[in-house]
Amino acid sequence: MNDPFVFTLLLPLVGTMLVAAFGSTSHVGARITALIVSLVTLLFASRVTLAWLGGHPYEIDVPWFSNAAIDIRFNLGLDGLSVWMFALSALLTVTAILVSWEAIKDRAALFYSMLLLLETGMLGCFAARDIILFYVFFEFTLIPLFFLIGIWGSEERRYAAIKFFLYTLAGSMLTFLGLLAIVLWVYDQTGREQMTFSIAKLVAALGEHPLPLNLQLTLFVALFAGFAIKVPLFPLHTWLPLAHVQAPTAGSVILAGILLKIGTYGFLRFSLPMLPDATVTAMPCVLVLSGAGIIYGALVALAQGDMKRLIAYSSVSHLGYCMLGIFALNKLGMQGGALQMINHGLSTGGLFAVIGMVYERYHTRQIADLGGLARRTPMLAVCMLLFTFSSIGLPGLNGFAGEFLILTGMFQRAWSDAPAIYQATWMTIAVAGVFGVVLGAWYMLWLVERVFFGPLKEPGGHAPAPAAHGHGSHDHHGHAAAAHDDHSAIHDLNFREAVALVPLVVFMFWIGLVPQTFLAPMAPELDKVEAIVAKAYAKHDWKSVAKTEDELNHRDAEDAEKKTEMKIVNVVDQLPERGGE
Amino acid sequence: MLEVQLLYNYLVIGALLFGIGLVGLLSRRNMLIMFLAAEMMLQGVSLSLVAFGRFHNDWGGTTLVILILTVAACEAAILLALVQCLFHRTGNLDIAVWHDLRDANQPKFIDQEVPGDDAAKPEWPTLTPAGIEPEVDADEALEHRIHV
Amino acid sequence: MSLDAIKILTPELIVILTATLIYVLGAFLPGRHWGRVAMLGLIGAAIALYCTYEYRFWPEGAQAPLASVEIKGPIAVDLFGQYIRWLALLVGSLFVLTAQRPSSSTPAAEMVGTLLMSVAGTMLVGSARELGLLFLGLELVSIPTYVVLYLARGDRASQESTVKYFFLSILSSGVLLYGFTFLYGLTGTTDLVEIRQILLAGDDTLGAGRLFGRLALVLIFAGLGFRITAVPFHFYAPDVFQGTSNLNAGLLSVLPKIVGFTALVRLIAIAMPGYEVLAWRVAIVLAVLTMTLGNVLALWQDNVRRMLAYSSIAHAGYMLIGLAVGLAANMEDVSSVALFQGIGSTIFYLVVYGVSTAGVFAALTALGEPDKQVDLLDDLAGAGKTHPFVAGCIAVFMFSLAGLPPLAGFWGKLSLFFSALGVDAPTGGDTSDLRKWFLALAIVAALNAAIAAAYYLRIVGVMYFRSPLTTLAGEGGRGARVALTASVVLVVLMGLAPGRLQSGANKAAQSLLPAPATPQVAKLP
Amino acid sequence: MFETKSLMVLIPALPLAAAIIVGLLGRRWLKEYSHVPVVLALAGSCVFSLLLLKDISNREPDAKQVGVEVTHTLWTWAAIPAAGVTTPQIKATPNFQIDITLRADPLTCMMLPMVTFIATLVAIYAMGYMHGDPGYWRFYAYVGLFVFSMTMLVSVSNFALLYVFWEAVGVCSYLLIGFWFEKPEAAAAGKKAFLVNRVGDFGFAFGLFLIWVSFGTLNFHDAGDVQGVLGQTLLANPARYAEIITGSVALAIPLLLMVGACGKSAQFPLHVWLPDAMEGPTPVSALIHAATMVTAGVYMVTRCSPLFMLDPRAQLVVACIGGFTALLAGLIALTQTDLKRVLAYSTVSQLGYMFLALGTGSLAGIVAGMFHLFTHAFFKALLFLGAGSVMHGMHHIIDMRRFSGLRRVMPWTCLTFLIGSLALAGIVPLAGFWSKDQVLAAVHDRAHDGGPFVYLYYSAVLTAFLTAFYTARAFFMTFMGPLVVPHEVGDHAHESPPAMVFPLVVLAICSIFVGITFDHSLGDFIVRTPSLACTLVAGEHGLEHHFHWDIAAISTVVAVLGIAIAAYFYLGDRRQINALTRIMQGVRLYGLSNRKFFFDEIYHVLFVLPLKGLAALSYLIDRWLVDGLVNLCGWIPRAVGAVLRNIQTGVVQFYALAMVLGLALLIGTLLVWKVG
Repeated sequence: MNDPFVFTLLLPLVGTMLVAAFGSTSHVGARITALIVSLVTLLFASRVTLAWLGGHPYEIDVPWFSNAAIDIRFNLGLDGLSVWMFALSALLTVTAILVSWEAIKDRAALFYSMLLLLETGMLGCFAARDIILFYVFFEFTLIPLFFLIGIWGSEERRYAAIKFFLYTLAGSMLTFLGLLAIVLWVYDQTGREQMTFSIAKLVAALGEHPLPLNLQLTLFVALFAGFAIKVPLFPLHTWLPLAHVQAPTAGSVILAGILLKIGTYGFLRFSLPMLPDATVTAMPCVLVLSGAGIIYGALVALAQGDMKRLIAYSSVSHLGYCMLGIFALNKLGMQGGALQMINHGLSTGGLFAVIGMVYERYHTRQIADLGGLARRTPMLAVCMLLFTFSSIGLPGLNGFAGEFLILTGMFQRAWSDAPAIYQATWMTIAVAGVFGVVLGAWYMLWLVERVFFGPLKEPGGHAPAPAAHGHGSHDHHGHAAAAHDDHSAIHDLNFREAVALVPLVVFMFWIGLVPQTFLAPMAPELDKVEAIVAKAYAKHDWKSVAKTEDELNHRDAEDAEKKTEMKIVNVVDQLPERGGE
Repeated sequence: MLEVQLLYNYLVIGALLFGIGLVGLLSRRNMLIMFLAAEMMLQGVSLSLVAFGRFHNDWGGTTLVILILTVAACEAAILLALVQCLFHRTGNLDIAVWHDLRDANQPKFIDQEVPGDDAAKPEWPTLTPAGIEPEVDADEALEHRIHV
Repeated sequence: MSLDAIKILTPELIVILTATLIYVLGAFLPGRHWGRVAMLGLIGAAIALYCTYEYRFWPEGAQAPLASVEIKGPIAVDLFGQYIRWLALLVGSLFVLTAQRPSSSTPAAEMVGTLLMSVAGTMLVGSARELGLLFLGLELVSIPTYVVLYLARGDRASQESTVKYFFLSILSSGVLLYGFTFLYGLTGTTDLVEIRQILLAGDDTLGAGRLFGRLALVLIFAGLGFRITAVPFHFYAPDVFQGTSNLNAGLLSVLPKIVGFTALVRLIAIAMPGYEVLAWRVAIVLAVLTMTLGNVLALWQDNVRRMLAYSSIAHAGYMLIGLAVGLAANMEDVSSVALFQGIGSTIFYLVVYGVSTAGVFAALTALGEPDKQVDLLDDLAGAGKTHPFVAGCIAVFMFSLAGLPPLAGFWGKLSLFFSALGVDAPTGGDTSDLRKWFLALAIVAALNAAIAAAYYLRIVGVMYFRSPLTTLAGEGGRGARVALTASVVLVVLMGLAPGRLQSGANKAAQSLLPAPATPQVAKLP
Repeated sequence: MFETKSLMVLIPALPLAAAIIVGLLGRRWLKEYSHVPVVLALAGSCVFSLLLLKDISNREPDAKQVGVEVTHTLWTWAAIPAAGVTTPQIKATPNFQIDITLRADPLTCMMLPMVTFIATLVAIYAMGYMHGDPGYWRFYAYVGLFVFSMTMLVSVSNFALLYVFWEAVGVCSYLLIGFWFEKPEAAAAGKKAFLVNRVGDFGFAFGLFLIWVSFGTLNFHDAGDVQGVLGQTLLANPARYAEIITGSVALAIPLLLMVGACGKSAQFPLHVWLPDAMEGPTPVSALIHAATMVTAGVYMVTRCSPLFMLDPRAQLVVACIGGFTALLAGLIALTQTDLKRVLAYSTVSQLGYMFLALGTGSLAGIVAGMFHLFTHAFFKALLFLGAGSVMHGMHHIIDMRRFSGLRRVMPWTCLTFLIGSLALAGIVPLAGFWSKDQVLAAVHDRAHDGGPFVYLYYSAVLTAFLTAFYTARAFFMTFMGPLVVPHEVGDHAHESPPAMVFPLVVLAICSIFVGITFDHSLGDFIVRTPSLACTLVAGEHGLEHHFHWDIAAISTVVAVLGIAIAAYFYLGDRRQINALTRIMQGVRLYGLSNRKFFFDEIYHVLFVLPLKGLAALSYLIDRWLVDGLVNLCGWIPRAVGAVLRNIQTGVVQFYALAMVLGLALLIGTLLVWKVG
């Protein structure tokens, strides 16, 4: 089985052992092994991605837990939705390792092995074509991140790690039930031979025998619980800022870069194709939530004093855009949403890396303590500016491509083909989306201005004598003698840090200038999902279903005992065993 | 029809025995007495078993009874060894003494003094002649009831 | 019992003989290596079990598949019995390994001997097909436990735990026996298979109608409820676990559960066909109460063993789900196949739970030292740094017990949720209310799993995130480390390749009932 | 010698290449020579623009084509087939196709040479002005980037890409305004400029979406069977416009585009950022905030004139905004003491003029607007560069009260500044006169049929007077009167080096001759742009020129009057002006004008503070309400546990009792339940 897929997934696992072996003595050994392993995994991942793009995809389909009744297969394969996220996961792991080169000193072996375990989880999650395999990797990513945040985080790391773990686990338990119910329903409808778990077969089967609406709604709420927490959608986002602020830089880069996208990926992979009618019924509600998320995330980001918390809330706002795009349920919106998933990974991953580098130098994340760093570290300021422009959606960079498609899609949905009763609300959501862009520019540029521009102010060392400030006249020739004692050692971007950031910048420009190269591979898969949903949207009559917002709210699903009628068949286990196991 | 009626009589008695044993186990605090009560429950069971055996004209019931007796004997042996060690540690046979293992926030079990017969004659406060050391009643020291 | 019945019982006999040998020799020869002798005994028993399983000693006529009907006598050598006996041997050997270095005050020989006795008891219950032998097996597990509890540490706490367990145990066995009486009274025979046929035949000789049967059912549920720490009968567990040593706590959390669930399956699911409607309702109520109470109270505990006691109560609740599904699906006019999925998942969960718990307590023993064992959660603080391997194993066990995917616990929960969601009442009958009950059960189980993760994470958090307060000696003995490694390897293996074990459990469940070709007879009036 | 399509690509490519070269190599290698690649690139693209102008001007439009245009597609930016807009007008479900396509038509060919010519001069000027600044290479990289974005903005043929370079130009102005980032005011001004532009783009984006939803495409030109918004097919029969966008949409699209234009060209509601943008280096102000970027709004409105023609109310709104801004800026400029702020407000005022001209809705008006844009670029750049050389000499002090009588010290700057001021005031031979005359003529023609245009005409004339007054005031206060030099300068106030004076002279010459030479020829050339050539805009008889003697007379009288009054006040001993100022301060008018009608404070109170308050409030909500709810869910199990803990009392008999009660309960249910 020289299938590169197996190598891509097995390598990080083998890497964990290697790191534990080499790294036990000093953190130098650990980080070098980890870097080598992640680079080789990146090589294999790109080989698999290019092979898929080249038209002859690799895939593995091995029975894992299958007997006469159940057929859970170790089924890996890429497709439109997951190809870019697969490659991005491998890339961001390399960045994460490079960024935590000096930062992590104690128990480095454990740190790097946890990082590599996390990479396996992510790669597996996007490549899984089997429901149970997806769920196994979906939950598997929790454990390494729990340790990453818990051991190497900052002050409140323990509370953050446990809250993050429990919050996501509670949601995903309900998603687990939902997925099982779907499998059982398909099993019942297709004549009870063997229970299939492969996503493609399930979608096809659900195409022929769709679930009844009220059952679909229950399952949608169950899936919504797990994925909406992961995204995080507006009311369920409170774990994110806590986890981000307390996580080490590498943890934040990967958490923001990849793990949040598993939520939106889940929606695109499971909720939309398998439960189309429920998606359409829940659409107004989710749109309101994501619209509110955009504005709310931006506003709260405005009021932050801690850099990481500000970026965390900005991700709440940006992922609000992704959800807006996906739940606009038209081609434009969905392609924009899918593209925005990648863009957000690059820009926010980069932002967290830069903030990590600032933290490495000044050991503070408070905006008030810093000022005018552009003079001390110009290259770092240039990178920060680049990532900021990408995240506020400056044209020419990747942020704009995604956001423009999403907002056009949403406007088109709200203006031309929205049902009468919802036209007003969807228009306000479209306006909120565009206004979110303005707010985004405000708090990001305000952050850059306070930290990187203005007179040089460093924590500890006294601020240098400010340059003479007459109105209109300024001294731009020589600089006031800056007597900062202990900060002379602060160095600008060194080679390692540059190598960590350069690939992100290259991809940002590439997506910004020619997004078509990234949209084209995603198109076929997204169009299939869009076709299913469009059919459901067409035959949906809007007036009858007045969906109350709280009924759909995830928290009820979590607490209330759900008493909805569900016709699910039992598991028939063939009596006499045909042939040996 | 006699058979069934006879059976019911036995069953009733068996049930009564079982009930009394159960109540005994719950109410009494002396470990030996509790064990005896438990044995009484088993006797009730045995009686019912024999009655059913007689009714069904099958020896299954009686074999089970013999098994029960043997097991009861083993338990008796173990109990006696156990009680001997416990008595060695606390000096009395009271089961209520053993309540140290409990949930963290539970208060200590205080043995409320049941107002005994001496409540009838109230002790009026008497002036003790100056200089004489009041003699301390031995029973007061023990915080537990003597006759258990 | 004919000669071949004795042949079938050779494994149990070997274990008991080893135990007696150890008792006798222990009295004369000082020295503390009785653990190794015990292991020899268990290995011998395993070989014997393998032989009997391979029918080499079988009377020629009995080449037919393990249909237990032909063999008269109390032994039911069906696949289910074999499954339980193998599990007993596996868990038994883990505990015997952990018991290699008992504390200085405990007499080594007696400790190991009694341990072997309870393992033999479990094996007996596994293969019992008759009320008498079943009761004997149950007592053969309880009585050695009194002795083991007392021998643990000789201080006031262990004595208190012994006396508490003693009295509550004799109360529950009394209740259980009273249940047996009514079962015997109803049918006139003590053989379970014959009881099933008589009840299926449904001629009510006693004229007492359903009363005796339902009384027997409830009393048996109560009696065995004590063994598996179902809620109203769970009170002893936290106190007894706190009082005794880590080894005994492990013993108490695994063996009684195996015995309890085997007896429940044999008695209620198989031997009392007419009473399912009441049975599954009782099972569901017990399951919900047990899960919730177990998880909710575990959040507050600071003592490691008390927390693990409540965790074992919670897991009893999860296993009751499988039983409830087995009972609900076993109604006459439904294809009795569903029964196996329910009970199959319980048995599978039993294995996963047994191995994980044995592993955790082996690890706790390994961390402590013979005379000063790990008690409070704070003792474990910083174990991640000081004892990385053992702490890593405890973390794996905690994640497995919490039901996180890559490990065995996840597949246990998967099969339980599957059977709960997939329950299908009689095609004719009204499926709606049954469905609703089991959907609610599944959701409560899912929420409980989330709550459970809270205290499992707390243990992992204490080990990895805090700096060590007290120095953990870590001389629990090489045996404990071997047991620990064995169970962690088993848990990970079962996690990665659960296929064979799950289908094994299902087939074991199927073998409980003779081929479903038995005539479907009308229900009792 | 170059083929048209390669010209179109070369013009933006050169500055981009230069910007990249200086950006990468400037810091270590080029250092003080980093101006060389940029100046050469700008000069090169200026020559190519002229070649393109010649090439396009001698192309004759054939019969059926409306106007002259050449389009050249580079690559597909994004293509989503059948993205689906289901409106009755659009038959097939259009696919969302955005290609990077450049276009060359008379309008672009007019803008390109202007932008590149002025950029080259400013680059040369900056060699002297920015000499010795540590960020020298960074300045030229940004200038190169800016010219690339501006040239692309003008020559791109798709609304989406127009939006792209609309924001790219905004970013370059952000970078250049905040060039000296150590100065907190500069950083804040940069951020303010970008945010106000973003607010403008907010409206512009909605205009875009409306166009996409109504037309099914964002292209100007026709691509394959897809009819471009300003494509030949639609322009050929403009009646279909009324069919495609009707009623409120016809009003909404132009107004939303106008909001974008206001943001970019600093018109009334969004004008606050331009005066603060003076924090940047003066060459930046000259290039970006006088000549090129601010004119992008005017260019866009001209480009989309067919859309504006649909609804007369839209034209009126544009005109009113233009007129009002002109008047407002004029009043503010009266009392400004900072020379650059005066020029900034005069730019806002002149832009108001251009929008007023565009708002008249006649072809003559549009052409007048563009012509005024063309001339204004030259003399306003001249004035800014003059102010720059004054600052260069006065050790970066630009407060007019600190110095006077500089004519002796800087003769060349004084002369060129005089020519610029006269041109701005609109004195006869100079450029300003001709373009302002055409604007006033257009407004006058429209004012014939009464209505609001009459008042707009009067306000335009008043603004002309104010312009003359404050320009003259600035000139007299700076260059006339006794020689006073701020103490920081000491004795070495000097004339600027030749590198700075040469552009001044060139621009002065242009300010003189540009007006006369291009009075009619520019109009005839622009009219051949497709959007202007269509009958909807041009009407039946196209453009005819006739010189309005009466308006010329009025404007000249008004200009001379303005200069005379300024001379009366500011020459000599200024007693009268001080008295007048005191009166004005008494009646609070002076403060009103000097403090820029308090717009900054109003916006701060109306928008900034409420949003910050809301932000703090929502953070509070997030911490307490939303997080509280989540913690509540987390707390419920613990609460239940706290209650249930009490049953574990530790007493054996209690346990036994509980067990028996449980059993009793079970037996009770089976007796009662009678089920099964």
